[in-house]
Amino acid sequence: MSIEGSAVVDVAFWIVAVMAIAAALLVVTVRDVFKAAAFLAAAFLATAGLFVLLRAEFLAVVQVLIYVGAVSILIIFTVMLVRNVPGGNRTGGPFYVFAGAAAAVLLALGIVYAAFKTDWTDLDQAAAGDDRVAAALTGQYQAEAAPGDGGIELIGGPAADQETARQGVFRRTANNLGTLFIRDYVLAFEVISVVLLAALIGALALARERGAET
Amino acid sequence: MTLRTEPVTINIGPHHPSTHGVFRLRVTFDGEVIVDAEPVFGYLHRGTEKLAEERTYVQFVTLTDRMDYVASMTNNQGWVLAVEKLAGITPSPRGVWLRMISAELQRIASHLVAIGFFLQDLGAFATPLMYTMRERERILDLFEILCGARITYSYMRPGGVFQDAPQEFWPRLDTFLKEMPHYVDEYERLISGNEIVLVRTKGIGKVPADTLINASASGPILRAAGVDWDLRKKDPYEFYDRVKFDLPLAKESDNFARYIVRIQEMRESLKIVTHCKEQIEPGPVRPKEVPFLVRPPRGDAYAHIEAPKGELGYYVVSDGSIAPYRCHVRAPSFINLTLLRDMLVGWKVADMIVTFGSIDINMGEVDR
Amino acid sequence: MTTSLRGEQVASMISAFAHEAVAGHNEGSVWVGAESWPAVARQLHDRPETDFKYLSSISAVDYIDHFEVVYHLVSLRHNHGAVVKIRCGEGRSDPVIPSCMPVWRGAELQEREAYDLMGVRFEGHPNLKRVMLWEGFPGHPHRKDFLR
Amino acid sequence: MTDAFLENAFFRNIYCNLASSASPRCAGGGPFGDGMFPAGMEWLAFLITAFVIIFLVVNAALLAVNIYIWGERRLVARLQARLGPNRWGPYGLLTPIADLIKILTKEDIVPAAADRLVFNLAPVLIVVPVLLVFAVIPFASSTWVADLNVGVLYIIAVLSVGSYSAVMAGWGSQNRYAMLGAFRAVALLVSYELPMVLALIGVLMITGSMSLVDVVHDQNVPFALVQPLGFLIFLIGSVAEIQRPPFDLAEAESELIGGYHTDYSGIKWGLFQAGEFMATIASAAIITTLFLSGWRGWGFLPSHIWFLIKLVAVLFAMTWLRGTLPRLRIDQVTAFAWKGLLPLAALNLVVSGVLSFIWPAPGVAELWVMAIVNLAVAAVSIFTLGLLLGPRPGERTTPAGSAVFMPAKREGTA
Repeated sequence: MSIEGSAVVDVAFWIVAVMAIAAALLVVTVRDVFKAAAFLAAAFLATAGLFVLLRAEFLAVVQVLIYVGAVSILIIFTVMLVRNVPGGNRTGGPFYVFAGAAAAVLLALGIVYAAFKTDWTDLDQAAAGDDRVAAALTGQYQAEAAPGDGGIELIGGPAADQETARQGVFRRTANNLGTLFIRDYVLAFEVISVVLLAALIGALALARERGAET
Repeated sequence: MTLRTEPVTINIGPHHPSTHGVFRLRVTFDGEVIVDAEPVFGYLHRGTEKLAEERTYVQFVTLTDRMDYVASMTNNQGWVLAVEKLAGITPSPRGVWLRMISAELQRIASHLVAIGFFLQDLGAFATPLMYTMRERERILDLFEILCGARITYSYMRPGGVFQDAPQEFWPRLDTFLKEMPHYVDEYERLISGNEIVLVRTKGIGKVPADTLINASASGPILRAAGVDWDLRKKDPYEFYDRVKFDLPLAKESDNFARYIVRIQEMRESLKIVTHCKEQIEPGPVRPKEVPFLVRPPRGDAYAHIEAPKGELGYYVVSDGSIAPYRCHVRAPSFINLTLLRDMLVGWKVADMIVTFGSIDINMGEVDR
Repeated sequence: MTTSLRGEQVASMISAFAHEAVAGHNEGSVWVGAESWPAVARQLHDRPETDFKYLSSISAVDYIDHFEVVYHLVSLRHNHGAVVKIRCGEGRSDPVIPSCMPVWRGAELQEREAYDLMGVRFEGHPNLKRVMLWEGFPGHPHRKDFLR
Repeated sequence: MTDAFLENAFFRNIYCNLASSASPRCAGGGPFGDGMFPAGMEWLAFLITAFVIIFLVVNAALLAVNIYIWGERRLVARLQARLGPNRWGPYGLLTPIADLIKILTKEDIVPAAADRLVFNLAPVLIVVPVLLVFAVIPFASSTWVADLNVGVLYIIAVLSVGSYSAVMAGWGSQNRYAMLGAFRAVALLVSYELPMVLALIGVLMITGSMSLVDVVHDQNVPFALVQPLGFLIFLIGSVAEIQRPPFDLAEAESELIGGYHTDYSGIKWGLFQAGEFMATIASAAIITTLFLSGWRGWGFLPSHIWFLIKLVAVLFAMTWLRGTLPRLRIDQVTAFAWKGLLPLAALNLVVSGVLSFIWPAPGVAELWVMAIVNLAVAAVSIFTLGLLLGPRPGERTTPAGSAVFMPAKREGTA
């Protein structure tokens, strides 16, 4: 049997999941803004752990790199620049509580809807080692990648070695993602980069002190 | 819209690695930029001037050692010159030559310390400091041969010095004079062309020359601004009119100029020592007729010398007894700090340390 | 060689501003009254024939019945020097003398030192605080009557 | 997953001793005998093997830190014309142990104003990411802990977490020196991460894989030659990211006393020191693997030794930098990253892209051609950039007022 199906993964999942939820709860309950930001980073890290358990190493690493290594650090940096933080700065009244709660409920509803809408069967079966699904997955990816251009080459043919094929799909998440970004969703990708560029210029304009030459 | 950060006040010192002793600087930062700086002194105040009033003129020599403790010889020299001026003592020539030799060696040693710690303040991981300390050790060895002490020499007396240089001193001095220029070249190779040193020091800590004059700055700081003022040339005491040397000047008045002036002054000091060694004549090192208990007539006198850090002056008032009635020390380190705030405001934390190091102060002298 | 101006020379130069100026006997020293000191300082600094741009040293002396502040001035251009002595009034209760900081900034720390250790008050000094000792230290230790 | 691990000799040797010999993956058992566990207990074998390997790597890293501290102290002492530690053990080799005992027995001081949780967590956090880096380094031809398919990205991600320690130490101490140090640490990290990542993309373009095992395998010509610009940028970037001179601004002892670890004492301070030295070793290992062809060498020495030789060479270079160069100022450091390294990295990216477009799967000869082209590009671009960004005199941020400055009256006592 393989290690994926064993109790080790289950135990790891529960540890990571509990950590993620606990950290997320602490983010909103802890009074100290600095600690809240630190717990946010911890929540991001735990999410990265979940990605690892899902065999999405690329996503996990990117999660750490961007959310933990860059976004949270900048949040903490900003928190440190603003003085008198340890005293805490409580919510600004009932309006914010209600607005926040409403937003949270809406978000939760959306996630639950998406979870129920998604067809999880093929992923479940693939994880359980169902050869048929694995073959289907393999075929699907091969169909997406035009063969012969060096973009995606799976190890083995569609039906040659299902185990290797399934692993191949997971081993090459980066390549698959890259193909999807550059080929199928290139428009969205470029639009997002334009948005990011605009944000960057906006940030520069904000940060530039008026009248200062430097 | 402007983003404002709140200014923060930090105490640099008295226990800070780069304050060269127990100096304290209350600095207000806006981020990393200095908005305000105020020096606070007195952590090493021992009342030296008051102690002088209870000691004989010779006894006080030992206390002058403790003022600028990296340049004790020049402290001695200033004091004995003041006493000689006050009491009308003519020193014996050999004693004067020996005083000049030791004072110039002391200048080299002091500049070595200044450069070493200046680079240490720049963040060089002790390497230049170790190099300069290596040569300073040799000077201290020479002084040890001369008077038996390595830091607090008390070598000089009104009228000369207290003992002649032993025979083994001269060959050791010759070797030192022969090798030292190469070591100075080595510092220059290591430091002067270093790109990081250049970007960290050039143009930083600039003060115009007339401001420096108005603020009574003296020594290498003044000469780094292009002011041609060295008491050895302008008001020659001892036999400085009989030796040939140049006056290194720079005109940028920044931290690098102060460093380079010190480097060049070390070379000039070596020249002076060589000249002294050539001209020294045999004879007593101290006139026999000068009594041990000097009893100057009533009156006052002010003697100033070019100490390594600037103009070191002693104002002595005598009431005709064996102890000075009043002794005031014009300490170069102390007065050079007048302009510290001007040099610092607008620069960054790192520049502050470097500028402070470039002034080359000694807390023993500042606080006295 | 820095030549000392003779006391009479200095006295005659500044006689227009300080009629009470008295030449001393050594090192070209001259006594000036405390009241005329700011004008004298300005003149000594500005006039081309004196040109005392450099204030070398300020020393305060306790002469039991009065305090005296001694200024050593140097002209870098002419390479001559002068000594100006100022008596801070009679008695020892509250010696006051006008600050010369507007003329020479180099006086800033030296005046503070004289104030701290000798108790001479320099009127017009913008930041006359103790410099060596802490605020609240009783007395001025360089005075002759300071008891240990 | 298990299969991937079994390519690793390190793992296989331990695993196959434990797992059942009936297991198809370890036919014939391990080198020291048959499996200990019955069939179906492979997961336990896996766990035990994993823990054994983690234990070994962590302790090897700690031992390496001790040896490296000794080596650096001796080497710096030689650079500074002195002897260095030579009292404890042969050539002073036991000095780090003596230091450790001293540190362990020191009083553990927590400042009264400190945030205790953050303050105590910070020294732990500096060690963890650095240890994680060793997980993907191939130490020899078939010795590694994990062959991660996103290894290069993983290294960057894990190293970026390291700055949390500085930030938390600075914040937790509630000390202004520490806070300034933390600010500088973050500024440095944010500035240098980008050029470092861009520099690595050149390597990835040639290998086509982010796995470090593959990177070494494809490195028929050391990438330091094929990617000279990338190598230089990555070397400078790693020196900056681990905050060694001339980029040791975050703990600049002549300015900030100790920077973010000013308030630490005892073993917590020791952990910071160990973490920094370990980070140096980790960076040297990364550079060795990515740019100096890792464990590869000529046949007369085993691959472990080749890896070690290259590692020590990189460490020597880093120590040499430390012994020679003064520190830069914070604005100069960040300006160097943004104005100097980032354009160079972008240029390197373009040139490497064009070259990999011409030769998608380069052989040895093609790698040499690439090396020549890239060396020329590097020389020209560095020279041009040097002309553009040459040393300039410093600039004051705000005017300091009139020439004759009268200090304002201030409140408070001296």
